[in-house]
Amino acid sequence: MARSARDIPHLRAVPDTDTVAQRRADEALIVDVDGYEGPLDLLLTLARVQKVDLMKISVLHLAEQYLAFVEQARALRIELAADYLVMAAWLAFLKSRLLLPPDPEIEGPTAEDMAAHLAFQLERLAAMRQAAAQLMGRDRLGISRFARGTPEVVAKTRRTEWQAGLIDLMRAYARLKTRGEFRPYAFDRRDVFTMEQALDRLRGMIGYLGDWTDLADFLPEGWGTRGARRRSATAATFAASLELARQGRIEIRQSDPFAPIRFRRKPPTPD
Amino acid sequence: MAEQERMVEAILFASSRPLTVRDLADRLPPGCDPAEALAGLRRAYAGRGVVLERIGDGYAFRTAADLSFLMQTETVEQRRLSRAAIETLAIIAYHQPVTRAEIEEIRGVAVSRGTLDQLIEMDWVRIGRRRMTPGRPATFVVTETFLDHFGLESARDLPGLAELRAAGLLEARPPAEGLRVPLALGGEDDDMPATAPADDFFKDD
Amino acid sequence: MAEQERMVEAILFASSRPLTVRDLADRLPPGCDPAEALAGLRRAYAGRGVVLERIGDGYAFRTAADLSFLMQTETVEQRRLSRAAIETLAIIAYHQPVTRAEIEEIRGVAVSRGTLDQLIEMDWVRIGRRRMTPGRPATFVVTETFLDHFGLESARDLPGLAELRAAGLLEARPPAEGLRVPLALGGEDDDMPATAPADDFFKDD
Repeated sequence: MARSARDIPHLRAVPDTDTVAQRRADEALIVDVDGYEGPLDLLLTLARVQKVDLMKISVLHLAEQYLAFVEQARALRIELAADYLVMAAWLAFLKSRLLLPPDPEIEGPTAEDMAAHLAFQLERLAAMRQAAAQLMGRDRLGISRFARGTPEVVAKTRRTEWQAGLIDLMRAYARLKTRGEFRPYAFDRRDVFTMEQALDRLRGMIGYLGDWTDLADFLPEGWGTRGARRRSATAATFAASLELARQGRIEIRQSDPFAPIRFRRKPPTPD
Repeated sequence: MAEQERMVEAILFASSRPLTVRDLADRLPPGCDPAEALAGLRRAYAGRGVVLERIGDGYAFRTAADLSFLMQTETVEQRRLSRAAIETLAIIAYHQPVTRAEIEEIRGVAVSRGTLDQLIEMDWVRIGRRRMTPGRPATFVVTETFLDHFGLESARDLPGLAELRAAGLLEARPPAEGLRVPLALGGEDDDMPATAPADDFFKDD
Repeated sequence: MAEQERMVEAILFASSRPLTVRDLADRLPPGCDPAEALAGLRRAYAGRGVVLERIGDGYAFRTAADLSFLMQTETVEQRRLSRAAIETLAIIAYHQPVTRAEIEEIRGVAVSRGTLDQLIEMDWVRIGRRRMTPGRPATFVVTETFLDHFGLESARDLPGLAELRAAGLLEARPPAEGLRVPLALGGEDDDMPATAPADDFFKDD
């Protein structure tokens, strides 16, 4: 490829290409087309060939060089990316406007403005490349400057403060000591006189009822003395008496609050 | 500061291990005297936050011993004791000296090794005398630290069960369900509220 | 040497990362003034083999750059950065905060995802605030690790910054309509060029 590049007429047409070194550079351009990071990078390389301050560069000359490059690449059947062709079209347009006298009809930026902006972009890119090189040339950490070789790790200790008060301790103990009382609940029926039992008992006794009789006299044998049993039998008997009164079989009387409750068989109605 | 001291200072600072005089000589330009530079540096760093120490055959910079407290940060974390731990602790406090088997009998569940270890590590519980019974089991007792933490003069100051009950610390009674006085014949209105008075049922037992 | 200086010296010596005044204050006993101690230490270490560097908001001891010739054994194998990565890094450093579109405008090619990812992964670049322009694009800025690596006190100390600014080369002005030079959006990713830049220059036809 390098050999054929030598015969590219466009490159010969560019001034200052007579020296061998220059021709080599131009050849390298073509050969390294993959090495360029886009058309702007290539333009910057071409601009360097002019060896002038980038702000004083001949954009027209640069456009011609670029177009020549594209032509040459085509002749060599090097497939250029679309970007390169777009740039070529733009530069061809710029070149034509730079060559023609300014047309007052055309609005927008002048060809000179466009050329100046391109020159600015090239200068800015060149400046950034130089800045990058300066940056990389600094005294870098791990190359010229070094951090402590044996950094000491800061030991992070975590101290746990246990929160427990006397109240927690006592609650825990109380919970343990009273747990026995919380056994599954089974009702102790020994001391319970049910309403069914009271009803049966009352029904059986009701026929023999003469005059008003105290509720306490109806309590079954053995239920009238101890508190729990007496309370249960009293409540059941009273409830049973209410049921019988509702059925119209007995009458209930209590002379005063807390006075004894008395029953008697309801007398048959006169009619 | 002499140039060779600067060089030795930089080399030692950046080195990941102590360096011997020979190591230093290999790295310094010809004609340098590492021993002399080391002596100079040692004087320069004497009494500073960092000192030049001799470690075996080598030399290295180390934090001054009195400043080692700066190399650690302590964070305090407040945590609650687990239920198992607080119950175990309560049993030890109320029953000390108490064996592990006794603790398990009172709690009704096995005591995990970790729970007792934790209490011992916290210095709230320590191992007491062995019980003079078959197997000579170890007993556990509470420590001074425990008494300090809970503001007790002695474990005998712990309130008794009756006091706990009086203070309302005993948990509420079991739910009243089932205490219903069996009067109901099946009607919906027949439920008797059975709350406090039902206590009487038990008191008489 | 004042006790505070000793303590700050010990803490900074022990750390490989720069520590801020605040970091130091957190580690020092209450009532210390790290700023004062830092000033004293900086003077004490000036011209020595190890110097106290200011890096952004932080401070760190680093070996003097002129002694790098002694440090072959310590030299860390640096990850090779592509030209694209180095240029992108420089553009971010000099133009920060800068959007991806602006980086592409300056370089004339699309920035591949991997390039920015690599710089972010190295902790040299981080994402800054979103730009308050349509689309709210993210901006990129350099980090303290970047400053530390390149030995800069702040991003204002970048070499040649004043000259570049005076030459108008750091202005973030977007090119006027019709001035935009076609941008190669292909880049390494081989993405097809976006339509917008090409549109601009055909518009005049």
